[in-house]
Amino acid sequence: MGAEQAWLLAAIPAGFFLLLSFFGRPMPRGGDYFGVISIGTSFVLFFFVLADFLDTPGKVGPIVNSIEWSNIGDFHLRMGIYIDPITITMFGVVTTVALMVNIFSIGYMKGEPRYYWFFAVLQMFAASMLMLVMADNLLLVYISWELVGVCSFLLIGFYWEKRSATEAAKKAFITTRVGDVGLLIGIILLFKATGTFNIQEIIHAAEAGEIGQAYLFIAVMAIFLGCMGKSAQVPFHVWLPDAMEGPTPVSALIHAATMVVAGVYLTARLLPVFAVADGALLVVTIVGLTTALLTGFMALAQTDIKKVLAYSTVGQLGFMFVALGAGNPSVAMFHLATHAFFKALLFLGSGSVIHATHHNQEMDKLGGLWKKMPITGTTFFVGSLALAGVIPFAGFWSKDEIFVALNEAWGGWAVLLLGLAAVMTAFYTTRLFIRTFMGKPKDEHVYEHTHESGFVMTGPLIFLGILAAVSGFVVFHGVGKAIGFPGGITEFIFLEHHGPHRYEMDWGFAAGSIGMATVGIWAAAWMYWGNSTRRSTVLAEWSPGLYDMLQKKFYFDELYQAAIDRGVLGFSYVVAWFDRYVVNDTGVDGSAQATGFAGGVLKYLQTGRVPNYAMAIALGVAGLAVAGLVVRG
Amino acid sequence: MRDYTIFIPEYIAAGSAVAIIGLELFMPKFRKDGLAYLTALAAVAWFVAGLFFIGKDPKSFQGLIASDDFTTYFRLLAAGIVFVVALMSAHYMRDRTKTASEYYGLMLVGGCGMVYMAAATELITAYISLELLSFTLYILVGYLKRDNLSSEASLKYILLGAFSSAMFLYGMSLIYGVTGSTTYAGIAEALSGRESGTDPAVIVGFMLILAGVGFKVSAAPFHMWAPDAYEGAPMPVTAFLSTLSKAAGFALILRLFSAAIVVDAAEWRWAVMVLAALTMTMGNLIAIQQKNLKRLIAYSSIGQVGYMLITIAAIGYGDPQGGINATSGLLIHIIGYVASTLLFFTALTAAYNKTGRDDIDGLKGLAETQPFLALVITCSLFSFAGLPFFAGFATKLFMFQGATTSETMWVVGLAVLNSFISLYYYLMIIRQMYLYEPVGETARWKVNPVLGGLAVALVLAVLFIGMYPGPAFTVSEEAAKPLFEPGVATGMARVP
Amino acid sequence: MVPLENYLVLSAIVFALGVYGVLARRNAVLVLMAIELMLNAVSLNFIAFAAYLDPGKITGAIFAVFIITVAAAEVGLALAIVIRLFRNRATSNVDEAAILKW
Amino acid sequence: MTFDEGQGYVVLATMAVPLVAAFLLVLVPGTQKMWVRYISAVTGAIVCGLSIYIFAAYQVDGSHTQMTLRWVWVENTAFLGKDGVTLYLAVDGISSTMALLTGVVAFAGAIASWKIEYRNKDFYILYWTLLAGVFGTFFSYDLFFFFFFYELAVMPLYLLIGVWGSTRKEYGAAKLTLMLVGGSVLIWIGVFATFHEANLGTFDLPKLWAAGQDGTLSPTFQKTFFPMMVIGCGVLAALWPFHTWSPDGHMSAPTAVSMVHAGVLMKLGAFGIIRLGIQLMPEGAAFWMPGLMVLGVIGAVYGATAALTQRDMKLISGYSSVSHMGYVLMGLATMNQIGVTGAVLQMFSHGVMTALVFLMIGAIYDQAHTRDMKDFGGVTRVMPLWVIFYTIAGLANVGLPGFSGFTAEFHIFVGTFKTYPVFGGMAIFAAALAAGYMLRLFAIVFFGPMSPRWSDLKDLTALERLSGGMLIASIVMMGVWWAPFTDRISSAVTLLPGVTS
Repeated sequence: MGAEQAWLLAAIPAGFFLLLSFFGRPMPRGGDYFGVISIGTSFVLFFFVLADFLDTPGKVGPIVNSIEWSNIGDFHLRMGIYIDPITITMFGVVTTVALMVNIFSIGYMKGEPRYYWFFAVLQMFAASMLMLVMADNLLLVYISWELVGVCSFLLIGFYWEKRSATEAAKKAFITTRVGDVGLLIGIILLFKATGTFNIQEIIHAAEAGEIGQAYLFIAVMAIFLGCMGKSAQVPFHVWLPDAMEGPTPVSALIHAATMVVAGVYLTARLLPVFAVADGALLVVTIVGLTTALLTGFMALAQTDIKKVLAYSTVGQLGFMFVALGAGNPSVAMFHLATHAFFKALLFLGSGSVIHATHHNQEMDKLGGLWKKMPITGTTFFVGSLALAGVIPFAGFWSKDEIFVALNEAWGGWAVLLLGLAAVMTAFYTTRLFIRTFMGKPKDEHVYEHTHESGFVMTGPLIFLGILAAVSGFVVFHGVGKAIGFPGGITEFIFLEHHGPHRYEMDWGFAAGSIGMATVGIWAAAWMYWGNSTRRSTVLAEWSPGLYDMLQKKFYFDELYQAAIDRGVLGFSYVVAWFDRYVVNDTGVDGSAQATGFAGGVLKYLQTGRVPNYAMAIALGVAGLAVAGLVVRG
Repeated sequence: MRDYTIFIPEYIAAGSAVAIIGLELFMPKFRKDGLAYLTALAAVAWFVAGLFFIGKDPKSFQGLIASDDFTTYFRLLAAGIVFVVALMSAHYMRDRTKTASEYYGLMLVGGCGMVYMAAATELITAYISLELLSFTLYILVGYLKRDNLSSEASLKYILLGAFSSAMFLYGMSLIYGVTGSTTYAGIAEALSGRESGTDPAVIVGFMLILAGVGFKVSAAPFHMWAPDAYEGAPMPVTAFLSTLSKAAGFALILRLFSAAIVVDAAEWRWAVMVLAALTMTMGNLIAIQQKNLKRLIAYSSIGQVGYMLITIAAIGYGDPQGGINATSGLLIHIIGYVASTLLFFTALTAAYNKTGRDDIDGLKGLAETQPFLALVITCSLFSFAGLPFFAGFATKLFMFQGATTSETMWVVGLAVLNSFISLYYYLMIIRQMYLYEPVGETARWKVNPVLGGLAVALVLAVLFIGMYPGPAFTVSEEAAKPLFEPGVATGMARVP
Repeated sequence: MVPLENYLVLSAIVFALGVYGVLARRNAVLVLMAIELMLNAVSLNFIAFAAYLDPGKITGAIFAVFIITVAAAEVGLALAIVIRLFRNRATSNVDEAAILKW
Repeated sequence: MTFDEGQGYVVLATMAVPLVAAFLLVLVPGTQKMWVRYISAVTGAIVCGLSIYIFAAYQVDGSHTQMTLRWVWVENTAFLGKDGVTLYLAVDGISSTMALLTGVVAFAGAIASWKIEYRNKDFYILYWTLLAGVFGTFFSYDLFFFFFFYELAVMPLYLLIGVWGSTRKEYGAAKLTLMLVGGSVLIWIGVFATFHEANLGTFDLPKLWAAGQDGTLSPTFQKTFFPMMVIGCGVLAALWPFHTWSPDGHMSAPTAVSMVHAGVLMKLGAFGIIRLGIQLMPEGAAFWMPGLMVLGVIGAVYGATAALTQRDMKLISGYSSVSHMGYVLMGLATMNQIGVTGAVLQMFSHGVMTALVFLMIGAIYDQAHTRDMKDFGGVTRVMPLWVIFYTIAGLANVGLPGFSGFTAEFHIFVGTFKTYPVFGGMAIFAAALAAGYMLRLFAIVFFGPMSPRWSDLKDLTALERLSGGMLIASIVMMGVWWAPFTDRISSAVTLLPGVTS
């Protein structure tokens, strides 16, 4: 199979989605094996595509395949696929994580209602996500973008009997939708300027300077708005923690590894355009930095395992945007991939914990679980190290690269800020791990009933654990070469005019990175090791206000709620009132009533008395005659 | 030349009238509904006789009365109306009066009056035929002697009728004074021969004439007798009033205005337009507030008169071709309007014979107890409102189109707006029939077969005209043409 | 010879009086009388015009004859109706014959 | 008889079959309720089949108007010259699409009304009369018959809503009927004026269009009467601020009537704007289109905003119809190919998805006798299929890719951005609000804990599944593979005067 047929990667899960959603219910075990088969096929096909891609003459040249979709006059719309290293990377990430999550879910979701439906939507998601990353035009990107959003909506709201799940799903969809307004505007603005939706043509046009600076900036920022929404960047970050209401495998797949990185992907894809627009990259950097910092703070005070991970995800996405802001898509994609593996691992690990403890995800009730769940504990430990950025785990390499790129692009101040975020990452990761797996159990009852999960769940954990440990090494030229790439990741993914760039270890930055990780880990260990209640509440005691603010996540939710209630809904009430009472009752019914009223008044002219009638005749004649004499006389 | 043959159809009608009155005189026990059927038979004979005059060369009787397609049109119309109203009256009158022969006889005579109003080409003849029709109507309206409302209606009608015919006469006298002639041809010749400049006597004369004919067709502000007379009159007479009397009024107006005074159209066309606007607005606005069906239809028909008057104004504004356009529009609408009105009253009479109520609430739940009548009434109301499938749509559209000139455009717009207002009160009636449960007896009842058959025939007619207006329109055009061609109708070469 | 205008003015005055009578009188019979006045004014007009303007000098006179005839019939009919009303309601006041209104 | 003439009879049949059905039903005794249903179902199937044929057989590369049938009705009489009034039926790309819409919705509505027990004979008579009017309007190339059928489509609504409706039905029915007829008042006036001004003695639309384009209808005239035509038609298309019949009327109307009304009838208004506005008075259109654009945008934003806080499910759909028809008007007002094509796409899209929404609301209202969202919750437990259908309709409403709503809105947005970027942005914002009100409805009605009061609600019946399935098929077809639609529509749009590429 050639890479031109890569659309099969998306088509196969889509087909299985139809199969499962129509016929899944009566199938034995809800057809969960079809889920694995479906994604498994895509996973296998991915290697064919990869092989073919690497085999193509001229090596990393993009592969294009498109067909005409519709014609309106001279507006020709073509839909197709565009395969380049970024796409390949995303293929790898998506198919791998999706496969793991599918397998994991067989164990995790066992016995849930609507079991088949869960797998059906997973297939739908995989199909849309794969389509998103291979689309050659922004329209198809937008289509897939919305479809993954809907899958996310459906899966967050999977436990729809719970109000909170429903509300979270709604919030996720609407929040991203607000960003999508920008995305669609941006896409159409670019179309207006270039007359095409094709990404490559747009990039060429932008680089050729065919689009005015201000116009381009607005268009790019509009698109970036969509990316921010999808990737939960401040101030759109509020939906992602709430999205943890969904089943944990979903959090792993959609809200950590794949869908939320769509924003990063799209920005990376359009980075040449961003680069042309003055100031766009600075905005990207600032948004990324702000997000990384703020969510770092927010994660500090969370007690829900998944919420901590959610904030961490947002923060890591911020890291990726910082990388993009530095004009370096290869690093961003690198971090995207490593993050996908270790964060999926962490989520699945936490899923394993939650499953084992019968849906308990409060750190305050857990603790000491390593003994009970050795595999989960170990893999979680690996994942935590990767997230904290401990050498030589995957997260270290990618994060280190970001610092290097950032320094090159914007200088020291940015590095310092991001460093602070990195410290906090290490801190809350350690805190999470210690409070969940170490120390003494805080709730004996929960502890008693805990047991290690079956292989169907631990297997994916182990696989991802390995990836989390080693996937960082692809940064090295030799490693990349060994598995068939032209070289390390930065030699594989690059912007055309930047050219490939061979990785060199920068020991200064590496030392800094190690230091930051150490500081964070040490601080957390100091506070939480050994159930020391005195130390763990040190912040709360020192400044209750600050602690409260952290716990309330800087009041973003409250602010938004107020804005929606007072602003949008208030406006809606005003409009509805206006429509009822002004337009309808006064305007429409009013004119009807006025007509009726006129009739009611006029009818009293009809007094029933002959002299009055005669008077009317006489006056009529007189009036006509006088008017006639005046007009004509 | 005195060609008495041109009156043969009217001989039949009038002769039948005498015969019917005589029949009851000599056979007082004769079935009262039988009289109605005899009248209908006479009307058929009248109609058939009239058919022979279609397309014949126009003839004139001493320059007083013209027999041409225009006359024939109204001849057939009169026969048709008398036929339907006579059948409609059969049970109604049988149940309410001891003697009915005068009723039917007068109806035939009134029909003759209408024919002569259409045929008259001279003022005295026009006046006499107008009074011939009016007198029969005065009596018919008050025919239910012991009925308070009937006699009150009759009194009002005759007092105001006499008053307005005095106005009419005064106007005629002024025109006679200016032109020295009472024939339409003479008037037209004299008016066109005048030196330039406007004669106040002409203006005042025109306005008085307008008041006279306006009264006849119940144009505002000369309309006030109509609602009272309609409400007080026996139900079939209301039908007679709203169809035959209106059509007759327009017949007179058309011939008089297009043949005699069109040459001075600038003096009266604006006034007709104003009257049209006033009439339709008054009629429709007040109709909204009515509770009694007959009264409501009175106002509704006043509204219709408003629409029709626009065509008269359009004749004043147009060239001969424009006149033909407007007149054929008016004539086809008269067909549609007459058919719909007769349909409505046929159904209403049937309902009234059963329920004895003529207010809107009396129709409550009719769709349950008598779905056929409800359907028929709905058809007729939709036709009034000008909704498609029914005669009203096509005829009103053609009429307005014919009446559209640059000057009358605004009244046409107002008319369309008014016909929209009218839909509201038609819906009020439909609402009573379909949306509410019947009060009291809910069992289904049967419609008298004569009325039922009549209703079916009229529905078919209304549908036919509505869906395929071609034939009716051709007839109307043929009837309109004589008015605008030099010849008998005008008695002279047309003055540009 | 008396000028035409005199007849016309007289006729107009009589007509106006008639109109006034119709408007002001409440008794149906008196209203009828007023209408007769109006008709007489019209007849006067016709005859005057016929005498002064019409070369044939006859049409107006014929018209007047017809008016008189019709008026007679009209009054006869109207009186019958007034009597009818009087029988039903014991009044001939036109203001009281006002059940039909609005 | 050429092939095209033969196809003309297909067009005639599509319009006439509902009429024949209505006539047949008059003859069927009212007590034979099943016969009434069978006749209606068969009629629906035939009509649907014929309309699919019309859509499929339309030659994209062929001449502008196809399947022509001309019968002279009245000519050479008074003001009518040659071809004065002709029964001139034909289709172009736009009307073939609309015919498909009507056929599908008509069939869906006919079988959705299966459960009507109360005087179902009368119901179906009126229903088929209405549809004959709709088809006739879409096919008419003669101004007289255009208007004839236009009015015919409005006429039965009063009784359909008044007798078989719910919730303040008298008020809703009267308001809806009066407002719609009030709109047609303006069209009447426009018709008279046009006929008079063109002075051709014919109601033949192509000739009048030619007159409009070659200046026989003077620019002043066009500028004067264009607003009349557009507002007149616009009332039916829920043009702001003449839209208030939409929420109330839909709230009152029975299921099938809501389906047909929102699904098809509102499209007549927009179709009228194309036929009597853009094609008849291009100069007027060029002058007034910015105004229509403003009203369209207001409608789009306003409808969506007002829908955010409604509680009655039908009111939400009523207001969302206002919003979506606002998009249609915007698309028309862009006067460029993509925008106008998008407008017609949206007409189709809104038609099928709103019909589906109303079908679903009807399905639950018949059992629960309430439409207040706050009464519901967790309905998914008892009516999963219902929820899925509704969700699809809702997501199409929101403009989700893969469903027809996106295809249409996307084209409209692109078209709007070409000339009015700011308005385009506002429209996209309104589309985000759509997500707000739809998801609010989902969250409240479908999800959450279920009240035991609803534990015996039944899921969709087989007929409702069939009916909804057809609509969903149309929604998905347009959402995924829209070339058949855009090909047909744009082949006609290209030839509209004043439309830029």
